Amino acid sequence: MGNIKDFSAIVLKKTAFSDELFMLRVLPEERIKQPNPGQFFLLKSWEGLDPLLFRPFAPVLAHEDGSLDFLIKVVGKGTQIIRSCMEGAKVKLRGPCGNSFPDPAGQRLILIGGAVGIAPMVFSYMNYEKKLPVKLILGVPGAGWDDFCESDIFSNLDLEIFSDDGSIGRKGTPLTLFEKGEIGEGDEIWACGPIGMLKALGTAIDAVKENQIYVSLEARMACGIGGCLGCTIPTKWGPRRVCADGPVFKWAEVSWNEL
Amino acid sequence: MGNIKDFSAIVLKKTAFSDELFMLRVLPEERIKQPNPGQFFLLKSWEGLDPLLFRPFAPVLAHEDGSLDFLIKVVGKGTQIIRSCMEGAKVKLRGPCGNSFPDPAGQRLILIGGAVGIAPMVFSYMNYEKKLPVKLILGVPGAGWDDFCESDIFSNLDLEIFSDDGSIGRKGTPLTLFEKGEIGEGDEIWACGPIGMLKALGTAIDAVKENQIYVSLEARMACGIGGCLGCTIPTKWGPRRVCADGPVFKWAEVSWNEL
Amino acid sequence: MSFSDILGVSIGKLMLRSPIIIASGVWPMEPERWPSGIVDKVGAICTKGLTFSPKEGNKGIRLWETPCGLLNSIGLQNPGLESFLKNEFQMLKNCGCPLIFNLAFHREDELDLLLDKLSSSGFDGTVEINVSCPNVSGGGMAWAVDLMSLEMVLKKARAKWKGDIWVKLSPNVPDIYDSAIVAENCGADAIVVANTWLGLAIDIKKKKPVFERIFAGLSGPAILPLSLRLVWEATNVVKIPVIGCGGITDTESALGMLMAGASAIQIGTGLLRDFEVINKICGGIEGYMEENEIDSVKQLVGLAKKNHNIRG
Amino acid sequence: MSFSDILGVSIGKLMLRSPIIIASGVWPMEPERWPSGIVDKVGAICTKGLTFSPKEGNKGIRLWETPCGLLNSIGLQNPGLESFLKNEFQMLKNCGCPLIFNLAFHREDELDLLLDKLSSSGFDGTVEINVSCPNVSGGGMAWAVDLMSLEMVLKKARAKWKGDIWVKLSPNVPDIYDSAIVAENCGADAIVVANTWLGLAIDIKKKKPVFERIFAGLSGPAILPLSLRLVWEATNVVKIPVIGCGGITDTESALGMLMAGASAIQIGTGLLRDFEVINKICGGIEGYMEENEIDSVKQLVGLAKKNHNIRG
Ligand SMILES: Cc1cc2nc3c(=O)[nH]c(=O)nc-3n(C[C@H](O)[C@H](O)[C@H](O)COP(=O)(O)OP(=O)(O)OC[C@H]3O[C@@H](n4cnc5c(N)ncnc54)[C@H](O)[C@@H]3O)c2cc1C
Ligand SMILES: Cc1cc2nc3c(=O)[nH]c(=O)nc-3n(C[C@H](O)[C@H](O)[C@H](O)COP(=O)(O)OP(=O)(O)OC[C@H]3O[C@@H](n4cnc5c(N)ncnc54)[C@H](O)[C@@H]3O)c2cc1C
Ligand SMILES: Cc1cc2nc3c(=O)[nH]c(=O)nc-3n(C[C@H](O)[C@H](O)[C@H](O)COP(=O)(O)O)c2cc1C
Ligand SMILES: Cc1cc2nc3c(=O)[nH]c(=O)nc-3n(C[C@H](O)[C@H](O)[C@H](O)COP(=O)(O)O)c2cc1C
Ligand code: FES
Ligand code: FES
Repeated sequence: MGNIKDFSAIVLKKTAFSDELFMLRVLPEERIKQPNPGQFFLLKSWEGLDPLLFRPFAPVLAHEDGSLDFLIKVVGKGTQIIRSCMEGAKVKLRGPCGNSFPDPAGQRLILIGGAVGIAPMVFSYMNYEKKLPVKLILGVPGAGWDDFCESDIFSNLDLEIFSDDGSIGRKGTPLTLFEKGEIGEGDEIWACGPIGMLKALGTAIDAVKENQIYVSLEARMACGIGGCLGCTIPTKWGPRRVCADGPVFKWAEVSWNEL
Repeated sequence: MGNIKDFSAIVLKKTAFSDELFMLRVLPEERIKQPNPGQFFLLKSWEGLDPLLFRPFAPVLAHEDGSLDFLIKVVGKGTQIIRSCMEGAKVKLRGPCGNSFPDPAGQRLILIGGAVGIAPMVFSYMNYEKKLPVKLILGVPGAGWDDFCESDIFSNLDLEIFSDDGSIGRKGTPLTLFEKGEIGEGDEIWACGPIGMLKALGTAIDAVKENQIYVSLEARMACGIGGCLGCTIPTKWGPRRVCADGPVFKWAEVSWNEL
Repeated sequence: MSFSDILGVSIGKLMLRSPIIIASGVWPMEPERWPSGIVDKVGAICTKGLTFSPKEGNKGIRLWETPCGLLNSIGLQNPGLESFLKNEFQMLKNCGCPLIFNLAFHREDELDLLLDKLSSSGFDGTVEINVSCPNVSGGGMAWAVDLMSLEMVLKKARAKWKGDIWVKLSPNVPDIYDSAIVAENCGADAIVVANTWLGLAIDIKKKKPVFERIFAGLSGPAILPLSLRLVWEATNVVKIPVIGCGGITDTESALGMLMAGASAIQIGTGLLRDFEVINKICGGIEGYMEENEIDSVKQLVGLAKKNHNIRG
Repeated sequence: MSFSDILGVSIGKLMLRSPIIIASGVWPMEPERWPSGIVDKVGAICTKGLTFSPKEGNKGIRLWETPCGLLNSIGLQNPGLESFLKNEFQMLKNCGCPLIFNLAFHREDELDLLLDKLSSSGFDGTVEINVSCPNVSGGGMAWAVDLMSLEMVLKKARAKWKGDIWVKLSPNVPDIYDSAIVAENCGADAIVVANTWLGLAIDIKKKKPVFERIFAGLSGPAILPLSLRLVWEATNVVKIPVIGCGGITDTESALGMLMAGASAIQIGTGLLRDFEVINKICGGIEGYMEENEIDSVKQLVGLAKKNHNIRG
């Protein structure tokens, strides 16, 4: 039997970084299996039947008291409703879903997050920082992301920020780093973020072997446990489920041109 | 053009009287027309499309600052969601809807509320207590209604309570009063509550002319402004809209046997 | 550019200041009841379904909510065309936008009588022939389902009526192609796709169907994907304008309906849920057009069909 | 009384411990992925739609939410019956409740091949013949829509298959009466009413249909009133058990479906939304029966039909 289940949680804290970006700390009302780096949860904050389904989010942090932090960007109906939920409110979760990043084989771990794709990267950082050198690279659009980039999530982390408009950190995207040769042999790369960025990864970094690059992908989901076959992405081995065979895939096995 | 409109309001206070009964104080975010006794509002506290429609409720009190009190019994999906909404939350209203009680022609006003049907009766009481003698009669099932019956809504009102199980006030229903001849000629009666109670009114009180009895009725509603013809009740003049021709009807014009 | 340069559409002889039409049966026929500001951007208003003789409508429960939907069994309650012309119409005719007469009938000759009465009142505008009401027996929807009788009544109506004819089709048909083509061939100026879907609700407390007539008509956002499909199908086979109806509640659904091929849109249940919906949608469409550098709402019509084969 | 005395039903030769069946295509075929405690009260589980050859399913977006509904265009992705029998089935056969083989086919002879392979594997239980998948071309739903070919394939299947045959009908048909009667006449042991409804979604950002195949199948609570109506209609014309499917998400909808005439119920989308839904419904039905002094769930079947003419 799987470890995944539907459970309730209480919203302990909501922190707004901007109109469109906030963090939600929720405390499960029952014991759940702790997530591994790369795993995610399905979440909803509404009663009623519309929206119909949970929304997938990867935790940023798991705290000692069992609470989980989620970083959420408002993009549509579901995330809008989640934003309006207040401290003390009840939410529903399903998880922990998905595979996870395998233990790193490289000598250094480079974690790259594009926008909210940073969530599972911070989680991975916390998990591995004691075991090997880890570097966190965050790419953001710029304006509107200041408060988030300066938040205490990142205090004491080896973090480098890039922004498209140059308003925060260095100008450019995380890929800029590769062009400059600051990443190379022996490095293992995990990344999560916009498809364009992930796709470019494999070609941008000649020095890193393709099978030392892992990406965490997104797809629309219904069940989250591999049942509905709704969340597949094309791979070298045919369609694979993001929720069950992923969300973490080797860069080299994804059929990027069909995505 | 009508005075009815859709507007937002903020929940100022939620008071629970029992698991199934609570009061909501909401403050409209814009100027609205003040309701008259008997008028009601449509209310919803959810985003999303399910439940689809507003729910009708009659205000208990209108305060000086423009806020309105609603007394709500949890019966289904909509009222369940409303119960879960927290102070500070935003709700949507439509109103004020419906006709209202005409100025009383009798020498004394007897206001009878069955369960949550008490809401528009308290409202009417406040409106008329300075103009003529008013007596408020509340009938409740009993257990679970204690906190409500003892609440300060009723302080300083001429109130008599009946409960089915005798646990609060006198045992029996408001109709008991009539059997005992405590109500008679010159009295005008307004009532709101379960259909059975309202129907029995006209026959229970020989001494009161049928056209001195007014009732406020309920029906499922969609528009609240007389457009959809979904909320009709049978009357001597054919189907009439509870939301526009009512909710207040003369007892004598309702076709009780077809209801 | 003015509001109606951007949002204006024409359907047959009618020029509408916006593509948003209030569907039949949801809006009061007494303008004094209209909340202010709600119909300012409306392209046209359909009357409540009108019959020759007054009708009291159905008994028992008339409305029942379903998930994201509304079942109704009103049963065409209306004062009859004659009384409507004498009373409601006198106020409605100055309401600021075209009024579409939604006509319903049981027997074939009733439609004749309705059209005669309407012409003799001096009205020569647009009628919406309702062959799709599921809530009355021996008539209503039956007309759209039987293609032969549909053809017969529409031909007769066409011969008689000089103004525009819209035909409001039923979704409860074997397939929409046939009835759409019949309507076009009979000279309809537009078709409305579609009316409510036949549904059922059970009252588990009473252990019986909610409605006295058992089945009722399903409207509202629940049916949106179904009406979008019907509009896509209908616009594949007819050249006359198709007016999309069923489940529109916001800008996104309205834009989807236009892109699926609808030349204009009717809103019923969406308005019951939110009086501001028409203003919101008109504003939303304008915003979308600006962002996407589209000058006229007409360019949105059928856009998704053109783009279907483009990758990405 | 034990749980299954109260909730047990039988459909053909099958005895189910509860009337709640997991519909095809929503539940993992790897029992090790099942959250614990979720299937304990399930009456039976339908397999994902199986074809003779493996299928990769459809490309592009496969899921799209609509108001209270879900459009899917999976396209019958499956490993093929042979591989399924060798792998998934080995684990599934011990899952604690009957497994129903949902079989899909494009050409007529494929169903023959499927049934042959299935018998030769030793399985002689219940098959659910899927003549209603809207998400594949040249097959699927086409079978249910054309009554002649429906009759042909069902007759052949009946001649070949010794176990029970359920036929999963399409709601996308002129009317359910005809296909229900054909299925009964061909010797089906039960019919499933119904599968997903043909719908459309438009992606207004991309200005084109969401799905590569344009149309997709609508499931979920949005369609509940429509499937209730179909079940009511189907149970008017056939004597074999009708299994209700479409939009069940809670006790109330499940009870409504039974009272409308369904002998058992399938749940798809409702389970995606809430893993606890089956436990909740079984508990809810038990509670309802106790309150209403009903001993066996069988007494609920068709209750609303019996009560329809009772006033009040
Ligand atoms: C494994 C995984 C982890 C994720 N982690 C995060 C995270 O930590 N923080 C964050 O802000 N977002 C994350 N996302 C994306 C997030 O799930 C979507 O932004 C969200 O579902 C949008 O919901 P909506 O109702 O606001 O948008 P709508 O567009 O209204 O949603 C409509 C439907 O599409 C789905 N959908 C829309 N966008 C996406 C998307 N990008 N990925 C998957 N489904 C989508 C929704 O779930 C819903 O079913 C993650 C997605 C996946 C698959
Ligand atoms: C004019 C008027 C004034 C009212 N005032 C009050 C009040 O002050 N306090 C209070 O607690 N209740 C009042 N009611 C009843 C209240 O509207 C219903 O209890 C409520 O709508 C139930 O909603 P639900 O979603 O919880 O129930 P559900 O049964 O889930 O609702 C399903 C649908 O039926 C409708 N419905 C169900 N019961 C009723 C009913 N009794 N009357 C009208 N529609 C109903 C709902 O609005 C909804 O559309 C009033 C009703 C009317 C018509
Ligand atoms: C309460 C109600 C009454 C209706 N009355 C009529 C009518 O009289 N004539 C008609 O053609 N359609 C009638 N309809 C159907 C609507 O005009 C519209 O076609 C249908 O509701 C689908 O659109 P919607 O989902 O936007 O509501 C009615 C619908 C509702 C909800
Ligand atoms: C993701 C998904 C996949 C499905 N796959 C199949 C299938 O393979 N075979 C089949 O007969 N039905 C399939 N269906 C239809 C369901 O079994 C069910 O008939 C339909 O969804 C209506 O029921 P519901 O509203 O409870 O989901 C699928 C439905 C969904 C949502
Ligand atoms: S979400 Fe159902 S298989 Fe992935
Ligand atoms: S609720 Fe629409 S007419 Fe009363």
